Amino acid sequence: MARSPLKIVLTVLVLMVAWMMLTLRTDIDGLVQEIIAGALIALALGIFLSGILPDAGEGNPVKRILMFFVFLLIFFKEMILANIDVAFRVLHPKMPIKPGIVEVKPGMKSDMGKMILANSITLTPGTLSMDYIDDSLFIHWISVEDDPEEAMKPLDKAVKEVFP
Amino acid sequence: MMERTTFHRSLPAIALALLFAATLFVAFVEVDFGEPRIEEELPVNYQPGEEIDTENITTPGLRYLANSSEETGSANLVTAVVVNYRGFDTLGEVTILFLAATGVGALLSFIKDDDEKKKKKILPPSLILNKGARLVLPLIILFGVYVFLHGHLSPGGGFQGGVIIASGMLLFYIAEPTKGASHKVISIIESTAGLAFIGLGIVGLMTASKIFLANDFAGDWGEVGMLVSAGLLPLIYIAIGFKVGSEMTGLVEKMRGDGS
Amino acid sequence: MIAINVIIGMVLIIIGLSFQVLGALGLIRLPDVYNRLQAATKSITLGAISIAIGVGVMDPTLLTKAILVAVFLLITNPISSHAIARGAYRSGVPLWKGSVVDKYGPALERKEREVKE
Amino acid sequence: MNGLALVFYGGILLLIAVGIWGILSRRNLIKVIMAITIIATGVNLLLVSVGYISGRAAPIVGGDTGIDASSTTGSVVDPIPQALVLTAIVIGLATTALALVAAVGYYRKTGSLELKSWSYGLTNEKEVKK
Amino acid sequence: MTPDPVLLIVIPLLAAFLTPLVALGSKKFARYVPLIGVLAMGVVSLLLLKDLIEVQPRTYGAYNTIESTTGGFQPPFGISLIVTPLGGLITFGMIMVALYVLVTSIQKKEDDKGPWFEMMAMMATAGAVGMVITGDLFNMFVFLEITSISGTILAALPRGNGEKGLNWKGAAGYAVISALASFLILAAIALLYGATSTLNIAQMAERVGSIDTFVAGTALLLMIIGFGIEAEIFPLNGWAPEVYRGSRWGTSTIFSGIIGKAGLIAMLKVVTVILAPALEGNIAMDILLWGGVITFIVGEAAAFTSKDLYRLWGFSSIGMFGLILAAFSLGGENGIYAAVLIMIGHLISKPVLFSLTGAMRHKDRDLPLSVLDGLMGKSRVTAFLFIGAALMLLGMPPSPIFWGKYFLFSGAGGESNWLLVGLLIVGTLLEAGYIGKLLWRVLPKKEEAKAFKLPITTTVMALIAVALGVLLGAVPGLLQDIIDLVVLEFGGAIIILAGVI
Repeated sequence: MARSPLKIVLTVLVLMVAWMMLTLRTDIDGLVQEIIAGALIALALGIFLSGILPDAGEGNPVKRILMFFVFLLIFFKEMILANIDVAFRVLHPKMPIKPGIVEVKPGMKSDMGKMILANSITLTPGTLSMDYIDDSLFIHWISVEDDPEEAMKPLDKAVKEVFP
Repeated sequence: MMERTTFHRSLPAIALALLFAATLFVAFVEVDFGEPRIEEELPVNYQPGEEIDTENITTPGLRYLANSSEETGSANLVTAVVVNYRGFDTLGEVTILFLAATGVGALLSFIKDDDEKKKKKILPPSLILNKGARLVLPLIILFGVYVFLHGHLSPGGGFQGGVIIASGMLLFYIAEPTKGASHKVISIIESTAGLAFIGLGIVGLMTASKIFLANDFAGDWGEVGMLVSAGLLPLIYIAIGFKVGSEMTGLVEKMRGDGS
Repeated sequence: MIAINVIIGMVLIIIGLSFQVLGALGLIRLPDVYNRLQAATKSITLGAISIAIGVGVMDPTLLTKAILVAVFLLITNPISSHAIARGAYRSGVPLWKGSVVDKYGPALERKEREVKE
Repeated sequence: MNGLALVFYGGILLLIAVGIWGILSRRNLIKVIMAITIIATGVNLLLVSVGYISGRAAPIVGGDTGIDASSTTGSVVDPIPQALVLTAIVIGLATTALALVAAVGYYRKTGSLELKSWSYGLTNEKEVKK
Repeated sequence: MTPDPVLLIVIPLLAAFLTPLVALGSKKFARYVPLIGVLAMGVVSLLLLKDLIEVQPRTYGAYNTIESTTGGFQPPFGISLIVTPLGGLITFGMIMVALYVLVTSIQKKEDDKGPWFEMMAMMATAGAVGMVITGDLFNMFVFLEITSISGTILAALPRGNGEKGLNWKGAAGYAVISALASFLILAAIALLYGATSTLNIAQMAERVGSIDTFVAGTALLLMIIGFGIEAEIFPLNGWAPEVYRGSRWGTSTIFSGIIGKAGLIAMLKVVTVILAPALEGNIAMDILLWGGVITFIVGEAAAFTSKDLYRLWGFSSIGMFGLILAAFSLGGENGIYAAVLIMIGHLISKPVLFSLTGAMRHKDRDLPLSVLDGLMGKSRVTAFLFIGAALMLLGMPPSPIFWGKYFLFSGAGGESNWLLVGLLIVGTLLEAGYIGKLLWRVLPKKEEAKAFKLPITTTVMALIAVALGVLLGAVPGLLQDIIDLVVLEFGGAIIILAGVI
C-alpha cells in the first residue's frame, strides 16, 4: 500500500474527473469556481486517502490505461451476452441449469486486479464469484463446464494487462 | 396459544390507538392537504412573477419565498430556512446529535467494563469486499463533500453530506472490522466543527447587525446560484457536514466496538 | 416532433426495464440463493445502468451524473452480491440439490481450521 | 377534503396508530423502540404533508427546477416544514440511538428486555435476576 | 448593561463542545469546564433578572421583557428569545440548582471515565432554560429534546458500581416515554402550523382565535400529554419513580428541579398563551387545575407508602409539581403568588434533601427508610440540615412554601372552591404524615450509632441553601417586586383570554 507519487496523481485525477462530472455547468464563472474547489478537494482526498486504495500492481501507465479501454470493450460485450444468457435460461420452460461451485487460479498478483476480475466475473455469463481463499477464486457457475480456467481466459488476460 | 393471549391483552391498546388516530384525523381534516395555506395574504388572482409588497406580509413562509434569494443569497430555499432564518434550531439540532454521540460513547464505556471480552477468532474479511470498499471510499467521501458544499444550490446539505460520509465509513468498518479512524481524531473534528459553528454565529454578533447567527455577508459574495455565494451559509454547512460526518462515524465506531 | 435524444433515451429506458423484469422473473423461477443472485445481479445491474444512461440522454445536463451513477453501480453491485453469496454460504444456506460440484465448502473448512489454530 | 388527503392523512395516522399500539401493548424494549421509530416516521410525514401544495415544485431557484428567483411565490411549496422535518429526523435518530444503548445496558445487567413492572412505587417488585 | 439573552444558550453550548477537547488533555480539569459554564450562565441570568426589575424600560404590555433575535430577522421571521419576569426568575432558579449540583458533586466517588455527568447536567439546564425563554414553538421542541436527551444520559449513568442495573431500567423507560412525548408535541406543532402557518408563539396567539375548536382541542390534548410527561403529571409519570430510584442524587435533583420545572413552565406557556384563547370558557385551565390537584394527592399518597427514600423524594417532587400546576392554573393574584413561592421553596429544599440522601449511600441499591434511624446520633449537622429542609418542604414557617400554601388556601377559599380546599388539605396532611415519619426516625435512638461524615462541599452548599430558604421565608417581601411582575405577566394572559370570550 505504498503511496507512490504516480498513484496520488492518478487518484487526484480520477477524483477530479468525478467532481467535474457531478458539477458540470455551462456558465464560465461558475465552472471556474467549481474547478478550483474540485481541485482543492481532490488534492486533499488524494493525499489522505490514496494510502488505503488497493494495490494496483506495477507497469507502464500509458499502456495500462489503453488496455483498460480494451478490457472495457470485452467486459461490456460479455455483460450484454450475460443478460441474454439469463433471459434464455429464465424464459426457457425447462430451465437448463447445472449449478456448482468451481475453483480457478487467476493469473494476476495485485489486489486491485483480483477484485476487478471477481467483479467482472460476477457480471459475465453464468458466473458469480463467491470468495478468494489463498489465491484461488471460487465461482458459482450456473452450468458447470469441464475446464473453468479455459472459460475465464479472455477476461483474466484482459484484467491482467491492466492490473498485473 | 401464546399469540391468542397477547392479542387479547392488546385489544384495549388497539382501541385506544385507533381512537387517538381518529381524533387526529378529524383534526387534520381541517388542515386541507395540498392547499396553499401560506398564501392567504397574497392579492386575489395573483400570478407567479408579479411584484408583491413584502412589507405587509406577516406569514413567515410566504415572506421567505418572496425575499429569501435577496436576504440570504441561497438558491435552495430550504437551506435558507435551515441555516439562516431558523439557524438557531439547527444549532440545537447539531447539539442534540453531539449529545447523543457523546452519551452513547460514555454509556457504552460503562457497559463494556462489566463485560468479559471474548474475542472469537474469525476468518479475515473477504478480499473482494475489502478492496472494493477501499476503492469506493474516496468516491463516497467526494460525493459527501459535494453534497454539503452545494447545500445552498441543490437539494441536500450538511446533514445529508455528513451522513453520506459516515455511510462510507460504515462500509469501510464492515470491510475492515479491526481498523478505522481513531477515537481521538473523531472527537477533535467533532468538537472543532461545533466550535466553528458557534464561532460563525458569533461573527454575526461582531459584525453590522450585532445579532447571533446573522448572515451579514449574504449579498456581498457572489450572485445567487454560484458556488461562492450566500455569505456565511456554505461555511456553516461545511461545519455541519464535518460535525455530522464525524458524529455519525463516531456513533458507528462506538457501537461496533461493543461487539453486540 | 419528439427530439431524437428523447427517443433514444426512451428506448434505453425500455430496454433497462425489460432486463429488470427478467431479473425479477429469475428471482422467482430459479431454485436457490446463489442461482437467484446470478440472475438478479446481472439483469439488475445492466437494467439500472441502461435506465440511468437513458435518463442522461433524454436530459443532457444530467448525462455526466448518470454516467457516474452507472460507474458506481458497476463497482458496487457485484461486490454486494458477492457479500450476500458469501454470507449465505457461511451461515449455512445449502446449494440446490441439483448442483453438481462444490469445491468451496472443503476449502472454507480447511481455512477456518487454520485460523483457529 | 379530496381523495389524496384521505390517502395521505389516513395512511400517516394509521402509521402513528400502529406505533402507539406497539408502545401500549408490547413489553419488549426493542419492540417498543421500533414502535417509537414508526411513530417518528409517521409524524415526520405528517409535517411534510402539512407544507405540501399540490402541483408545486421543490423550493430551489434555478438549476434543475428552472424556477426564476423573482417568481418563487406561487410556484413552489412551503419550505418551512421541510426544514423542520430535517431537524425532526435528526432528533429521532439521536433518540433511537440512546434508547438502544439503554436497552443494551438493561439487557446486560438483568438478562432481560422486558419492561414488566411500572409499579408507581406501590409495590416493591423483585428485579429480574440474571 | 443588559446582556443578550442568547448568551444563556451560547455559553453552555461552547462549554459543551469544549469539554471533550479538554478531556482529551486532562479528564480531571475537564470536569471544571461545565462548572465554569454554569457559573457564567448564572451571572448572565442574574444580570437579566436585575434588569427586569430595575433598569429595562417597559417595552410592551404592563411588564418588562428582554428580547433577543437570532439569525438577523425580526420575529416572526427569525427565532426570538423573550425573557419574561417568570422566565427570568425560573431561569435563575434552575441555574442555581444546577450550580448546587455541580459544586456539591465535585468531591464525588463515582468513577465516571470522563466529565459526562457535569456536561449533561449543564446541557439539561441549557435546554430547560431554552424551553422557558424561547419565543418559537418549534425551537421549544428542539430545546425539549436537548433536555430529554441529556436527561436520558443522566438517568443512565450508574450510581456507584451500578450492580443491579436500576439505572438502565429508568433510563430505558424515560428514553421511550420522552420520545413518545416529543413526537406527540411535534404532531401538535404540525397541526398548529397547518392551522396558522406560523411558529412564532406571539403570532400564533393572534391567529389562533380563528381556528376550529376541535383543532385547538386536539392540539391541547397532544400538548398536555407531551409536556405532562416531561412535567411528571399524573397519570403520565410512570417513568419517573424508576428514574428517581435508579439514578444518582444529582440526576434526581436535576429531574425534579430543572427538567420537570421546565416542562411545567413550557406547558403553561403553550396552554395559556396559545391554546386557552382558542377554546371556550375556562376549559383548558380547568383541566390543568384538576390534573394538578390529582397529581398532588397521588404523588403525596405514593410518597406516604413508599419504602425507598430516593423514590419517596421522587414522589414528593411529583406531588409538588401538581401543587405548582394547580396554583398557576387557579390564576388570580393569590394563585400566582402561591405558585411562585412554592416553586422557590421547592427549588431550595429539594436539592438539599437529595444531596443529603445521596451522601448516605452510594451503592446501587434501594435505600430503605431505616438508613435515617438515629441520624441525630451519627451526625448532628446532617440531621439538622435534613430536618430543616424537610420542614421547609412541608411548609413550616419560616419557609416560602408556608406563604405559598397560605396564598393558595386563601385563593381557593376566596373563590369558595371548597372541594379544592378539601383536596389540598388531604394532600398536605399526607405530606405531613410522611415527613413526620421521617423526622421520627431521625431522632436519636438508644442503639449504638456509627459516625457518619458529610462531605464538606455538601455541608457548605446545604447550609447556604437552608439559610436562604429561612431568609426568604422570614422576609418574603424580598420577592415582592419580581412576583408582582409575574402576576402582571399572567394577568396579561388572562386578559387575552377574557378578550376572546
